Amino acid sequence: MISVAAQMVIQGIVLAGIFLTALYALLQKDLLASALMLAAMSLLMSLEFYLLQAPDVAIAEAAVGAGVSTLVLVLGIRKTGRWEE
Amino acid sequence: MMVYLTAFALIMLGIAGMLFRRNLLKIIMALSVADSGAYLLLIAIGYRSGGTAPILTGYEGGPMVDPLPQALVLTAIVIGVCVLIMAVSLVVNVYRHYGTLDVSELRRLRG
Amino acid sequence: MNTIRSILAVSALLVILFTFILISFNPGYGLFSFGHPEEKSWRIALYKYYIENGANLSGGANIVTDIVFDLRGYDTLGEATVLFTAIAGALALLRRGGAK
Amino acid sequence: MSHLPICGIVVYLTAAFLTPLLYKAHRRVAEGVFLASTLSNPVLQTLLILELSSNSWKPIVYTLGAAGPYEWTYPIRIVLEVDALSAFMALIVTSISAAVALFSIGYMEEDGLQKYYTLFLLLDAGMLGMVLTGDLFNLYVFLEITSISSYALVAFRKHQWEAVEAGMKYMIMGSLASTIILVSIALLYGEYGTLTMAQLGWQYRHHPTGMARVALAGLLAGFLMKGGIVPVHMWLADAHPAAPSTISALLSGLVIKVGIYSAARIAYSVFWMGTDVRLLGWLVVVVGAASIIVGNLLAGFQRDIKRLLAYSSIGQVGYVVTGLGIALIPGVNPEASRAALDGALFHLLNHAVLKAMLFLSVGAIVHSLGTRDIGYMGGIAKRMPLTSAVVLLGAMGIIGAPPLNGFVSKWMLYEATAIFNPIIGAIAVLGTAFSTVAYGRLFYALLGRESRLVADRSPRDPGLWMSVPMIFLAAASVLFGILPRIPVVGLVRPARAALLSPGSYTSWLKVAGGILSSPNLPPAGQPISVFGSWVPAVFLLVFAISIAFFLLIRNLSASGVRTVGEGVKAFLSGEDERDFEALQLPGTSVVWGFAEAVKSLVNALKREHSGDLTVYLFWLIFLYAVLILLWGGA
Repeated sequence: MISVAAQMVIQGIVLAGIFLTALYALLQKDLLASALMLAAMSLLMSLEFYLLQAPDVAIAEAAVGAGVSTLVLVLGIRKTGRWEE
Repeated sequence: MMVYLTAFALIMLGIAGMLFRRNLLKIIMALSVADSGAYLLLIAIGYRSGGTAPILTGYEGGPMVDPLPQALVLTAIVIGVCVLIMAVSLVVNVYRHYGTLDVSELRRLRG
Repeated sequence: MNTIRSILAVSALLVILFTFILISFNPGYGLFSFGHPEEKSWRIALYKYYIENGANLSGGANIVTDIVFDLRGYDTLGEATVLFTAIAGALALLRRGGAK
Repeated sequence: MSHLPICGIVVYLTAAFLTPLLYKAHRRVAEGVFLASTLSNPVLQTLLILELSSNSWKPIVYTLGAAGPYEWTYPIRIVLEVDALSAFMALIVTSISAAVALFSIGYMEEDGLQKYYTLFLLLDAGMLGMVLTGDLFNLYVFLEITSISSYALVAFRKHQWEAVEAGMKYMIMGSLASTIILVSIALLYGEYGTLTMAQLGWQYRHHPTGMARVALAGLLAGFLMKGGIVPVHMWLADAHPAAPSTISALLSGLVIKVGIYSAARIAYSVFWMGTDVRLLGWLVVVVGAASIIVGNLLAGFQRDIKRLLAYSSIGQVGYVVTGLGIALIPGVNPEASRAALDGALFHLLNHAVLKAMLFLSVGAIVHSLGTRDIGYMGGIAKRMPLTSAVVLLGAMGIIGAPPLNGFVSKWMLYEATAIFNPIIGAIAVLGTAFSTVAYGRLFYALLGRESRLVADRSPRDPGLWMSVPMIFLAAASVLFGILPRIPVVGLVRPARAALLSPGSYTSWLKVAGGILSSPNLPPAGQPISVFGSWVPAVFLLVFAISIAFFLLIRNLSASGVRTVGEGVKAFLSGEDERDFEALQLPGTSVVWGFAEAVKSLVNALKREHSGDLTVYLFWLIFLYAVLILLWGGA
């Protein structure tokens, strides 16, 4: 079992990562890059869910958030345009 | 505390993104960021410090985290993806008609 | 959006964010403190019931699964219906042709 | 335990899953299943109402998957809770959608029909689930079923840019509202640890906290948006006209009502008894009054007939919300608050009937003419007498002309608002004046001289499939107007009593062994007569005489067409007309002065409806912040 302090630090890093990836995804002009950033955010989210003792949700988030969502978004981007004017 | 803050920050970031970005796909991404914030909030509400995952296999006593929000989030994640699928298929249609995804071009209906 | 509206929007967002921070930090405001093992006195500890009896009721070792598929199975049915709706809707929107 | 509460939802869902499969085999079979499910559902809901009333309107609690909600001292499974209000709403939802379903068999002759039937049934299932459920998260799930199917149905005619744009805006706004609702549900769960609405109401009554109030602000903002209330109504005027007419009838008749129902259920049954809600009640009254003004006023300045009806929906729902808000405020004359609630609920029923009828009959006209511009509909009354009669009957009902049902409910609301506050009363009457202007133009347009387009197309009344539901709805409207006691005593008063006594909603809970007593019950209330001096026979006589006068004037007046001029301009829409020559209308411009008088206000309002999605989103967030500030922070 990891100590409480170590867990706090890990959580802090993961949470900061979630926020920064989300911010980067929304500020990015390249839609494909922001879709991939969202996938990264979803993976970090699922790590955070795992840390918060929710393994089922972590699996679902990794599969659905990082997998299906990204797939749908990338398909949408392919049908439209990659760059935000 | 940090988890709550991050959850609220994600919700606000998502809403701000919906308000200030002009590309429709970006607005949809912002929506899914706000949704993720809501999921994180639910999971954080269910967390009990020192609690273990609500699985009885190999359980040796001690506190457990609240399983109900986890069940709710499992449902909500799927619903979020459904919204995303609908939104993207609408966006494809918008692009077909307008040739752009800029919301400021998308205002033929007014008044 | 024009400037005034942007300022209003930002201030509305700040109001909401401030309220959220208030409710997650100020104990007097009706706080649910993060990860606190003790419940607030008025909060129903429904989850304790699930932990104690969930496995007996539906026979699975994973309580989340018990809740999803048995105790709140109706929500899962609703979720499946939402998925079905979304797919039917997407198919309707992406179908080829269409009248006229 | 009777399984009646779940039956309706199961029937809709089964049919929704079956239709696409059967459609592949044979189209008529799928249509048969579609019709059987929609037509049988009103019967089921009537049985449910009978069961409720035989048990003196005690709420029926149905637990899914087990015999009782209790295995502990708290309900641990999802419950459906049916009280008089839920059953009332369920009957409205199923009956109106049965009529619309019958109509759509003849109306929808387009590609992708099996998806249309499926989405239609899913929309019905979602709405029925929303009104019957007693669990907050389950409400959210059903809300999403309703919303997603309605997004798809609004954009169903994807080859038209209009449908796609409206669907996109509706979808983004609706999804943001859903997210706000989800966050609020999470906050409520975090505060009270339960999701059963009755339990939440009990908890809030005994331990009101600030966080629950913040959650209420979010829930209200979200559901008011789904109900199309000013200032978050902008999507409605785009989305309702763009959908196929049958869907417009469902959206305007039912979907917004279900949003209002959810807001009312949460405000009354969960939160009302906890604290003083004076400020909240006033806020609801103010947004309701604003809706009355904005909706009815802008309806008078539309060329597009379906857009006119959509704006009018905003106005009429404003009446409902105003009535609901008045009853929320404590210390109002109890007679007035009961009358307000009676009027609001009865108007909800009447508006559902009238708007469904209007959208269906207007849909038949639009279908045969191929245009939605009022200016080209001149003289269609001669070609399509039945349809036009239904349109005009519906218009009179919405205006509140005496022998029809709209009059009765509006009369109650006038009484209640006037006793409550003269200014709100004046606004209620003013809204009727505005809607008279809007629908008066319809009268002139339909009964006027024949336009070139009508002469070219020579439209006909629709066939039997489409006529029967229109006649059925029209008959209901006349019946409720002449014999208002039947629906009011049978349905509306029990529903009002259920809303006004949240104790009865939570009375089935047992807390710590005993059945819990419901504290602070307001008096259940003797039925009061709120009809004033309403004698239908006299009004029928007056009505007959005025029709005779109208015919007399019409035959005696000079014939002739004034095509160009100021009169035609204001008469149509208040906007500059593009092609005068194509318009052929009798130049009796009744609303010219009015249009000039309110022009600046209308232009300011129209500028605000700029079509910019981010502005619409801004208003939603703004409403949320205002609700939090006024109510959550208190």
